Amino acid sequence: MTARYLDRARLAEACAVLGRNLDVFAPVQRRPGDPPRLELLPAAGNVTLAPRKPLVPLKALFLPDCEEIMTFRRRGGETVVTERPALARDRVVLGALACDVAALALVDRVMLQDPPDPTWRERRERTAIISLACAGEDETCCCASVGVDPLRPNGADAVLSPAGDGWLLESATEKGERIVDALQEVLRAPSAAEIGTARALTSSSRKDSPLAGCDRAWAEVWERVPWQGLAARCLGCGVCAALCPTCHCFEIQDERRGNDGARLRAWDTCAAKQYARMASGENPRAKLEARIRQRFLHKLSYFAERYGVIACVGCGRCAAQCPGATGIEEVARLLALAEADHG
Amino acid sequence: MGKVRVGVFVCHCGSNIGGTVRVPEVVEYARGLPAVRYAEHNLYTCSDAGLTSIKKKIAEHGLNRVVVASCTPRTHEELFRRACEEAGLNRYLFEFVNLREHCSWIHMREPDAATAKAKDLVRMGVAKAALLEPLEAARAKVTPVSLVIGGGAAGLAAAGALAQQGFRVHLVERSDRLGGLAISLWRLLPGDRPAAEIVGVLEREVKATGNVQIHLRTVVEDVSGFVGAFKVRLASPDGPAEFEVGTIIVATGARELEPLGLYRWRELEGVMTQLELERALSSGRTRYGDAVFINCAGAREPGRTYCGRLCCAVAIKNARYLKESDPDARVTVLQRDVMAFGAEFEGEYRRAMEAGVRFVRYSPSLLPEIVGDASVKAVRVRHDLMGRDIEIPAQIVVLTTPLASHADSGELSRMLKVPLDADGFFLEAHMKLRPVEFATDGVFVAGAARFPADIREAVSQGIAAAAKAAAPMYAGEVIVEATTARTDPRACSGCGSCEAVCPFGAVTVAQDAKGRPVSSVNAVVCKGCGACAAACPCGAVQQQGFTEQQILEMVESLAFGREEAP
Amino acid sequence: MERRLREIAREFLARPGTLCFLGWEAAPGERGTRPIEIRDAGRADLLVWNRRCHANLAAYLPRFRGSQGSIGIAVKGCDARALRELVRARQIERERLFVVGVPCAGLAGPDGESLARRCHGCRYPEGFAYDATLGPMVTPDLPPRPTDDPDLDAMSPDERLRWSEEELSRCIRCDACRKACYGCFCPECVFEASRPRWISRRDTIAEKLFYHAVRAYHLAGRCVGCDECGRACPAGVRLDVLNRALARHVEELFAFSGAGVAEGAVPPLLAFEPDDPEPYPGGER
Amino acid sequence: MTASFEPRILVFACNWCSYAGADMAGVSRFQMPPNCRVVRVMCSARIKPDQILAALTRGIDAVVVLGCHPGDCHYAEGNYHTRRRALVLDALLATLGVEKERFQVRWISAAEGAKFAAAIREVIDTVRDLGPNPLGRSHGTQAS
Repeated sequence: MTARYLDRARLAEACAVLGRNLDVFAPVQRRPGDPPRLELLPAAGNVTLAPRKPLVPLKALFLPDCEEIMTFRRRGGETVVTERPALARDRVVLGALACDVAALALVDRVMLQDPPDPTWRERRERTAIISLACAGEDETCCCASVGVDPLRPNGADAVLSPAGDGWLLESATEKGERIVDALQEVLRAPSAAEIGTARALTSSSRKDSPLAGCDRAWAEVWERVPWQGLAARCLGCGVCAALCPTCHCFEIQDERRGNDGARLRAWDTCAAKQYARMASGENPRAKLEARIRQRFLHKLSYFAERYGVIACVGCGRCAAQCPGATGIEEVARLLALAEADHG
Repeated sequence: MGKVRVGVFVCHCGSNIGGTVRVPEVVEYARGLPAVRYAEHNLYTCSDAGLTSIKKKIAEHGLNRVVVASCTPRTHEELFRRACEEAGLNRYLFEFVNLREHCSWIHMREPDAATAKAKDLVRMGVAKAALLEPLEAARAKVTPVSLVIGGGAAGLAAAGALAQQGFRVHLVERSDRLGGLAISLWRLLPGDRPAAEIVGVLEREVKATGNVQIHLRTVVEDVSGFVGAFKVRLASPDGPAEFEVGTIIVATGARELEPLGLYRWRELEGVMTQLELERALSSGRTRYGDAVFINCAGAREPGRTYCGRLCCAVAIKNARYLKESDPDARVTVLQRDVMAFGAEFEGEYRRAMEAGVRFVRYSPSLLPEIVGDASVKAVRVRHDLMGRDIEIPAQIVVLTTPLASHADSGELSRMLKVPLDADGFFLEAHMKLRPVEFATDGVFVAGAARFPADIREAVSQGIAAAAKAAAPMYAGEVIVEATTARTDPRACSGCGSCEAVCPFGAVTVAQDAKGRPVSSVNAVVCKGCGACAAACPCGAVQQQGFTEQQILEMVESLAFGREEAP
Repeated sequence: MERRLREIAREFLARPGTLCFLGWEAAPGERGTRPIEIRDAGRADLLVWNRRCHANLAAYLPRFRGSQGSIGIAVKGCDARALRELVRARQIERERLFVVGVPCAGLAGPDGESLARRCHGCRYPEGFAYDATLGPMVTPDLPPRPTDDPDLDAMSPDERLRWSEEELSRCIRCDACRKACYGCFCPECVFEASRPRWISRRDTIAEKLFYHAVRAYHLAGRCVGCDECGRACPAGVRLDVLNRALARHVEELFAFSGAGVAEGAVPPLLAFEPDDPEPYPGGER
Repeated sequence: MTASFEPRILVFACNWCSYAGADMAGVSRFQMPPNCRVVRVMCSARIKPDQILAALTRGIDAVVVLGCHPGDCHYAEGNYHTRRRALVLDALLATLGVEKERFQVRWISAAEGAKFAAAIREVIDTVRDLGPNPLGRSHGTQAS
């Protein structure tokens, strides 16, 4: 699969070309200083292909914050039910970063195991991912510590590597190849220099995070982690879960308004107080520290026990956004400490 | 309760509704609504036929919610609720939809629009009905004993009226004798009879009943509880007393304002208040020489803006008497303007002038001055009409001050949770419609405690308050509105917003077993206005019959319920 | 000052019957500081005080309802206002608290240099009884409002609506603003309740408008302007603009001193005056 | 489009004064456009601004709260609270850019049938001129 080159000047054009037959999603910046958002083009704001994590992770294009699974309308005593229609067109995502792409593979393990989640599967199968080689965004980035290659993202159908005033575009899969073909009219052959720069790219993503080698059962250790201390500065705001690329819990709500209604699937999180509350009103995780422990141990211990990998891609969103400045890295550190004290 | 089964009864009201709204169409529409198991229309749903049909269908179709779409709940709700009750359904599982006053009568020329609106209204009613819950009205036993605070004319009249009806009464008077302000008076208008004589009649009547326990030199120390069961604690030299009463009448009266710092009162010999003059007159002294009365002393001025109402009449009465008993004496009344209401007082005013009392107007901007060193010599005043100062010789100056509220009325108002007005007088529930009642059930007011009243008013108000107080004591119990507020302790943060806005002191926040603050509502005291429910940020406090969910459901039913776009 | 803070905390924790001391510690990396709950005097040296001590520690107090032992807490001007409100709303007993006043001349904005938005127009609480202070607790002289604030008053209703819809459309409904707010201490928020379900999970502007409008109303006269909601918001929604505007209106309407500013002042929505202004002049009889 | 636009208006009326005033309007056969739906509550103080905001964000074109005249409240103080809440809600809606005509409070006594009719006609006319509630427009439209 040969490498092609996309000039920055032709980016908009490229999006338009893809838009002819595909729904195109790309990082869009609404106003300066904003974190980009992955939005369906055309969208208000400029498409910015930069190594900046979108506010809401790529996951949301496959498991949206809230979506209708079916709708029901009551008419003269009759109730009419309509299932969610299939995607109208195939989709392509431009500029996804390695961390978010790697996260999809983690969620796949849950969503695609038998019986697979039809919505997730359809969107995964019908979405091509053109990711952007990432030099590492900020101090909280540590994807390199958890086996993610920020420059050659696993699971991407093609990769854009910044070089000169544009990007080197290399396909990695059939799907990616088809995208490159579709784009031929706006692409050109790269110069040797451009190939050189792209190949020479390096990433600042840390490799020394305590998250490295964290993927195992922590059962005998976790009791000794000072969860209370974490809880003491946790506001329970749940922003960590809202921004996490691997969180995938959802709830099903039947929402009736007047005579119409819909069955909604919406994100839910174990960071929320109501999450574990039962119909009886009992709540095994009424305490904040219990919820924090659940959330982090699910990623670092339970998920690892079940699937052999931790449910964290080191994107650092939780650490960067937490009002209490706590992140999953710190929890991993505390686990390691607890283990050290232990033996 | 099991599955919700709503029955809808739409009324033609002859042609009142049916003449505009296409009732059968509305019924057909109602049949299609969620949870509706049965719908019909009646020529007159309120007729025997209609009511019988409601009861019959409740049984036939196992209906557990009833919606009647007809006229206004203000006239017919009770009727339909009773019908539900007779069919074994809790009366609060009924919802009223107004298709007449609120639809057919106000859209008479628009049958289509009126019919569409009727569908909306019925749909909203059904939406709420589906969420109705059975309620029970709280009942509270009423102790047939009353506490009357104040042994003046109003208090005596109230105590007497209650006692004559066979109720036991505790009459509390803080001085050492009954009669209040009146006994220090000399003669009373209208009719000009000795005050003592009139008060004596009231006192004898009270004692004759044998039902009144009189507590002299006694004050109310604490009151708790609510209508039917107030716990009262009294304090007196012979020790404290505690007992329970069903109702309370406040008849604490008022006091003559002491004109401290005004017109050299208590500084010059011969300057006295009306009350001091009345005492002197009672003691038999009749001749005083030249006299000047100064009206509105300490009244209708910044800080005490009200008119004492009665003071003018008092001055008129006493001025005339001084003139008649000493025709050579010059008697002058300095006034800002004369308030002699009613035929009698106006008559007294005329008689006084005929007797030779002079009435001179002064202006509040130039107050009269007293001339004299050790004792009064004269009064200098700017004569309004002549526009120059005149000096009126005088041996005595009588200051006409208004009645004022007792300094300590605040304590009692806090104890009883009833309000005072800006001048410290007690404030009734509604100045026109509920003149002797407080918003707080079981507590009433009579006489000058409310506002300066002459003896005739004091007595009639006392009797009125007694009549109001007697009602719940005859009934033996109070049945309170069931649509009261209720707190869900698990959802409550104890922030106290509910407590802050309750006008009746029905909501209190207290620590629970875990030491957390939690609000709770006393259903007997609660009047079901719902102010607390609206103040509660998280919906922990709900007004039964008007819950957050019921109201929101109606809103959404209107917003989203339409079959066709509006 | 930092040393003094540590001493005070150490002395406090050494007393019998104390539960913990709430202060700030250095956060890892570039995050500045973060809250810390110290239970043994030995760790008092972790405490720091600087322009990046943004966290309003009063927000942590309601969780101590029903527990035992006295609590030490360091407060800036805004935190003290919040604390006073919490005491009024019975969320914590003043007697349980050992309040250490920290003179704050204005916190750092995101860039570390500029003045934090929340600090514009700061007003220290009046007559607040601190148990100890690190210096005179007086309102610093700070500009009334951020220069980059949109001037809502100058906009037409239509422009304002476009502004608020644009602003609120950025919200991702993560709920962080609410949960970060000192004043949102209800055991179950209306937005969490299922009977009735006030708000839909649907990602529409209408739902977001409803959410933020109800939130603002519930805090009217109670919002102390600490802007912890703004700090918690990952989407950078300008909640501070909405909060500041409403607070100003409420203060003007009812001659209200401001939430937590004056001792004993009641939030205007919990009281009334018979001669309050008429919402609709001419609406009277 | 606003020409053919007919607003949907929600009216909350207190049982003792305003609802009776509305009845009086009916008894007097005062005719008015059919755009209003009256919901009865015992006191205007029962109305929680959350409910008004819910109505407006769910697309109702205007909400009117009717209560007894200040000083005449059956519950002594209810409408004083209504008035304060209304003033704050007004300020909030103004801040958000919602036209103030979309939320109104009026004092209607049991005797003021004519005033009720006049108020309702006035509200309907103003809101018809305003056009559909923009919050309703944004209802259902996906944000971001």
